[in-house]
Parts: sequence; structure tokens; C-alpha cells
Amino acid sequence: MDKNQIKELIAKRVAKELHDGDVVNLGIGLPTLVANFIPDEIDVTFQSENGFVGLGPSPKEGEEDKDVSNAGGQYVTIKKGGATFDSGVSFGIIRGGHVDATVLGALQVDGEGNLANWMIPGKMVPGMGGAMDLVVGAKKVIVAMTHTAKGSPKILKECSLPLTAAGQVNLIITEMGVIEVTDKGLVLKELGPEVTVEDVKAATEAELIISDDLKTMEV
Amino acid sequence: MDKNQIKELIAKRVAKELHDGDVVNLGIGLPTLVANFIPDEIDVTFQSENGFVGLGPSPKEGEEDKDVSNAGGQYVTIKKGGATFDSGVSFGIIRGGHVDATVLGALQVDGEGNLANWMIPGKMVPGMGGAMDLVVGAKKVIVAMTHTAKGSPKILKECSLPLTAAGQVNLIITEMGVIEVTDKGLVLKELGPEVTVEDVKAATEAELIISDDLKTMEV
Amino acid sequence: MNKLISIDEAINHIEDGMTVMIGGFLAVGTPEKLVDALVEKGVKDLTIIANDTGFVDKGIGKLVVNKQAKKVIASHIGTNKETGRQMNEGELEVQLVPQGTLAEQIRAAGYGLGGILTSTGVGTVVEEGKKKIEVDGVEYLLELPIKADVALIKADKVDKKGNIRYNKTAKNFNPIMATAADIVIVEAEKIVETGELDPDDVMTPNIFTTYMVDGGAK
Amino acid sequence: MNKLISIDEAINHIEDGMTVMIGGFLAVGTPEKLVDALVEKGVKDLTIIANDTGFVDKGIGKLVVNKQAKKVIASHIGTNKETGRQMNEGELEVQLVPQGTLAEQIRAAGYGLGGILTSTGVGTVVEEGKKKIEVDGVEYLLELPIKADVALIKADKVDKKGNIRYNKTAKNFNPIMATAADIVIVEAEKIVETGELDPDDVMTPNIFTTYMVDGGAK
Repeated sequence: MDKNQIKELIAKRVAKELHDGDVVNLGIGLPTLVANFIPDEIDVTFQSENGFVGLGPSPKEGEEDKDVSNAGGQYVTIKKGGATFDSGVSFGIIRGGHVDATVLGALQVDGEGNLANWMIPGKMVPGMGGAMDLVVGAKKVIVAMTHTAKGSPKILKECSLPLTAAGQVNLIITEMGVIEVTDKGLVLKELGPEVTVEDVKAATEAELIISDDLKTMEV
Repeated sequence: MDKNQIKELIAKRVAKELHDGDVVNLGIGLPTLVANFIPDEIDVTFQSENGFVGLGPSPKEGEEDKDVSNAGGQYVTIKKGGATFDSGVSFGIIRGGHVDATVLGALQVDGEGNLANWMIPGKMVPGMGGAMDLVVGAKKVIVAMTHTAKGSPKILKECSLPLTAAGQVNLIITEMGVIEVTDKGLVLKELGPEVTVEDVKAATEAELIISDDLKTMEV
Repeated sequence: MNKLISIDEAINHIEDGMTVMIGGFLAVGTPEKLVDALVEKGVKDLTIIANDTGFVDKGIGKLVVNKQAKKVIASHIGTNKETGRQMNEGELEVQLVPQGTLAEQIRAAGYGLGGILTSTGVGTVVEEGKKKIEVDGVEYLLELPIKADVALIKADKVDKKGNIRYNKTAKNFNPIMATAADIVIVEAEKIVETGELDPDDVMTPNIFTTYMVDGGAK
Repeated sequence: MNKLISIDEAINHIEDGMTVMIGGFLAVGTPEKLVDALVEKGVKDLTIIANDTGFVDKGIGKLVVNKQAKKVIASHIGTNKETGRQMNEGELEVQLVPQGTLAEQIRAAGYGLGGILTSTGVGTVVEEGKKKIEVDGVEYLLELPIKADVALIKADKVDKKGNIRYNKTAKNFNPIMATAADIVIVEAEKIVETGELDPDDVMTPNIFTTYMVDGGAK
């Protein structure tokens, strides 16, 4: 698989986690692609933390509204039946548990469900933006990312970078598999295409419990 | 003076405390009358804690809007340029110090600026409504009331009834005078018509400091 | 997902012993048809959270008169003598809360805050049993979130997706309560098509609305 | 009281060393004309409170590039390399705050709360130096109010009394910041007559607006 195929695979698998009626926040980058793979028969409402629900597709060129953007600053549209609000309400929605799922990338995740995705000390300090609130507030936190970075594992025994939140991740979806964060540790529930359990173990620093009911990732 | 003349005198004197641009909350009863005595040349915005600014006069009979009432539940009107909001915003405005003055009645006030106006244990327990927030939040708290109740002083050495708030009253206006609450105690600044300093002292349980610059109440 | 249901279906979500928030300020902005249906169904032992208990024959007061409440959390009960009578005779527990504090406590529950610090009530009976926290030399009360099983909300308009618009002073506690209950039932005077409300005109976003009922125009 | 003044008059209220809140989210909803005038005036040593520092040539970032800030309080600075450079070289103090916490801290200042409890940031560097408070076995951070001397706000419409309406996602921090500064200056695309905005359509009530300037339609 090339880079784009990997991203598409992950996004498609994440889409299957979403249910009719869900309110979902998609992070910048890979998670944004998830919106493209929601089946027509289910109605998912996308929340954008800069202040609205009902995130629609990108506008046609020349039809942009300077006052309608997503949390990444790109021009987007608001669907019929959407609603706008200020940052206080937006994060009230997030912190108050009214977002069913948040999908975001990670620099590191560990076996305790800890997540690091907002800074690399001395190198990259962009700020946490809304990530800390999203990870603490959303009912389900799905990390969607490539399994490794330049060959190094990103699923670790313990995160070494400053945390975005402690113990909040529920599910990790990569091109190599679907991993659930449980009280007992990380459980590999589904295996990606073209890989073996040994491949996943080799690419993962954290201990992996292999589900008795291991399936192949279906997308 | 009969009862109505007394109320009118007090309301007229309170009106003189209000300035152009002020945001003012008037309590139920006597304080409501203050709105009738604002000079045309000054612009005072009345805030109603049930959720709007721009409180206007009562509607004509038959022109009531069931969804426009004041904090006493009476039908009122909203002036041009008014704005409505929910109870969270309304008390944000109050608690946040955006109300310049609140005018309310009292069962008891004392020399420390303590106020009791919301309950008589075992007898009358209506609840504090918005009074506690108003008294703590408004920049200036003006108590507007008759000087005594059935001949008994209401301005006491120490309130005996449960407090609405501790140390928040700034000014007491009665038919007998204008009394300022200062660090040193209660200072009689103005004397009501038809009374002497001795009369006021006799009708007041708290110590009164007589201002060097004692004036006659002008209304 | 069709959120538009009948009043009877809506009321079936409310059971004995539940905690119910009800919008309105002295019966302005109270969902009267939902209250009437609740009176008719006769569910008991409710904990009612509201600004006030309305009047004996109007608003939330009807539930008190019908003895359906075991507890009331409100800022004011003075306009309904029956609430006071039941309280004095030990039939009803009444917890009085400053109005602004009540609004913030409900908002805190809806918006995921662990509590808020306020000066309101310091030095009064309101501070009894509460944690005091000093910040920069000023003393505050820590007030905790208040949430409910069900919120009954009165709207002017609702679109079929559940976006709500309130009219004038009929807002009061409605928009806040709509955030702080597991089930949010909205009685609307007008049900409109999705898209009729501009995103900027929505006062409560559709994601908060569980069900809505047609309250008909008055 | 005439609140409508020129941009120059408005900017004269901002002096060296002041704390200034500025609305906007990645420059959407930022009052660009006020920012430009502030750049031109060249006031220094500002503490800037904003969601982010925009871009080097757009939004709040222009003030950073022009070295007018001594401190920035924001949730995100990644879209403006100059902010990071000044921070790394010790020229600028940057305090990073989770976006939702920043919104609540500003609201707390505007609405008179002594602070709020949030779970956001627990177990991260955000908790450093903060009081932790446990409620029902859950640990929260006590986050304190953040206020400013001046708030610069971007509106779609303002009426002559100062009632504000924002457009779509250009709201973001604007309505909250409008509550939390001693002087609130609103740049509006359209100034309309008092009465043109229905009381239910007002998003920030006139009492918060100190001054407004005509930002002209784009």
C-alpha cells in the first residue's frame, strides 16, 4: 500500500465505528478523511470546535464564505440544519460529553491509554489547541494514525512526550490493526491486510494481548 | 405624607442616584417606581433578571405578549435596542459587575452594610430568587424602603434575620433621609422633609454619624 | 432519526423517582402541555429542578399541587402557597438556591465542569455545608453541577432536526437545562422544516434535543 | 451616548503594557482593521490573549511580527512561525492554555466567577502550579478568571446602541471576550440603526459595548 492507500484504509475503518445519530469531531489531517466514508444510510453530525455542528464538504472555488471555516482554518460549508455557536458553547458541548466520538492523530499512545500529540519539547511546540478538551470530553476517543513513524513504534509501553491526556484513549486504528485499550492492556482485535500478528508485535513497543476472537480488518 | 407620597418621595430620590449610561436593576415593589422618575435627558438601561435589557413600560391592555414579562411575572415591553438572553447570561451580567446599580427593598439593614430581605424563619420563606446575586454583583447596592416597619426600626445595629448578603449595601434611601454605608459606619447625608436629626436617630437602631455637610433631601 | 413524537410517548420516558428539570420563570416559558400530561400520568416522587414553582394553577406548580414531587430545587417558591405549605408540614423537601448560582450549576453539569466558584451566598445560610475556596484573598463558595434525568423545555420553534429557537423572555432556564439532562424533551409552538432556521438563528443546537412534541400555536 | 468613534480614536485607548484580548480563530473573526491600526500605532509590551496568533501576515500574528507583544496567552501558536521563534529565543513569553479552558477562564472573568473546575489538563503539564480539587472522587484543576484592559471584537452587524451580531464561525471567542474587558471595542462590517436588530437576534447585548468602529463591508 502507498501512503494514500494507508490513509484511506485507516479512515474507512474508523468510519465503521460511527453510528447513526452520532456527534463526531474529526481532527486535522488523516481524521478529516473519515467524513468521506460515512455510509449514506447513517446520519452522523460533525462538530467543528471553532464553533458549529453540521460540517459539510468544501465549497466550490469562488463560493467560499470568509466567515465559514473549519478548525484547521480551511473554508468549508455548513449543512442544512447546522448550527453555529461561540467557543464557550463549542467546548461546553465537547467537555460536557455531548460528542460521541473524537478521532485524532497521535505522536505516541501507550498501554494505559495515554496520548501525546501536541508537542515535542525543544522542537515543535504548536500548542494543544482543542485537543486536550476533546480527548477528555468525548465519550469515545479514537486514535487514527500510521502504526509507526519512520519505522519506529508509536504505540509504546509509556509515552515519553508530554501528554495530551492521561488514560483517555479507547481505540487505536492503524493500517496494521485495530487495538482496544482495556483495563488489562492493549487488545489486538483486528489484523490489518497483508500483515501477521508477529508483524504487529514487532512494530509495537507496548505489550499486545491478542484477542481470542481476532478478525481481519474489514473496510 | 400618605403611603403613596412616601413611596414616590423615595423613588424620586433614588432616581437622582442614576447616571447617563447606567445599567440598573430594579427590584419588585417600591423600586419599580424609580423608572417613572428618570429625567428625559439621561439614558438609563433597565436590566430584568429573567433575561433582558431595555425594560420598557407596561403594554396597553390587549397588547400583552405572553413571552415578555418582568422578574415579577408582570407583562412588560422591551424597548427598541433591547436584547434578550437566557438566565445564565442574565446572571453573568449581574455577577460580573456589569450592572451599575441595583435598587431593592429590605426587611433589615445594619451598620456593616448587611442586608436581610428574603426570609422570616418559620413565617415567610419565599426564596432568595435573584436577590443574593444582585446584591453581590451590582457595583452599587441601593436599599429603598420606608424607614420603619409598623413603627419598629429596620436599620439595626445587627440584622437578626438571615442575611441576603454580608457587607454589600452602599446607600439606604428612606422617607427620613439618605444614609451612606462607610467604613466608619452609617453616615446620614441628607435629611428627609418634615423630620429632624433627632427624629431620624429615634427611628434608627444603628448608630448614625451625622454628616458635617448634612443637606435636605432634594427630589 | 425521527425525534418528533407524541406528548404521550414523550411523557412515557418519565418514571417515578426521576429528577426532572423544567424550564420557565413564573410560568413564562414553561412547557405547559408536557406539565399537564405529567400531571395526568401521575408519576410520583419526582425531584423537580426549576427556577420557581409557578402558581397553583399554572406552570410547574400544578405538579406540586398534585403531590408528585418529593423534592424541589428552586430559587423562589413564594408565588405558590402550596409549595410552602408542603414544605412547612414536612411533606416536601425544598432546597433554595440563588438564581444565578442555579443557572451556573445546571450549565456546569451540561458543559462538563466539576463546579464553579461564586461569591453569591458568602456570609449567608447558602454557604452551609459547602466548601469555601479562597482565591487572591477573596472567599468563594464551590457550587457543584446539577443534572437531571429528563429536561422539559419550551421552545418557540424547532426544526425537524431538533434545532431550537426561543421567544423573548421565555428563554430563561430553557437553553441551559437543554444541555444538562439525559433526555431532553422540547415542546414547541411551531415545528418547522429543517433548513428554515439559519445556523446563526439557532439558540440550542440540534444535538441536545432528544425528542420534540408539537405544542401547537396558542 | 455616542459609542461610534473612528478607528484612530479607538486605538488611542490602548497603551504600552496593556492586556488586550483579540477575537478570532486562525484570523477568521479577527478585527483586522483594529489590528492594523494597532500595528501602525506601535504600542509595545502588550499581553495578548487570543485563541491563536494567526499567521505572519494575517490576524493577530501581525502584532507578534511587529514585536509588540511581551506575552501571549493562547491555545495554539503553530500557524505563526514568528511566535515560536520569539518564544524559543526568549523574546516572548508564551502561555499555552487548552482552548476550552481558555474560553471558560475568559467567561469566568466576564461573568464574575472566581474560577471553574475542569478535568481538561489533569495528568499533563497544564496542571503545573494549579490547585487540584477533588469532587466525588474525581480530580479537577481550578482554573482562574482571565480578564483584559481592552477587548478587540469583530462583528458582522452592530446597531448604534451597541447590540452585536456575529456571522457564522466568525463568532468563536468574540462573544466571550466582549464580556471580560474594561473597554470593549467592536469593529463591525455594518453599522445599523437601533431597532434593526430584534432583541432575540442580538448575540452580545449593548451594555457590553464601550465603543464601535465602522469596519466597512468587505
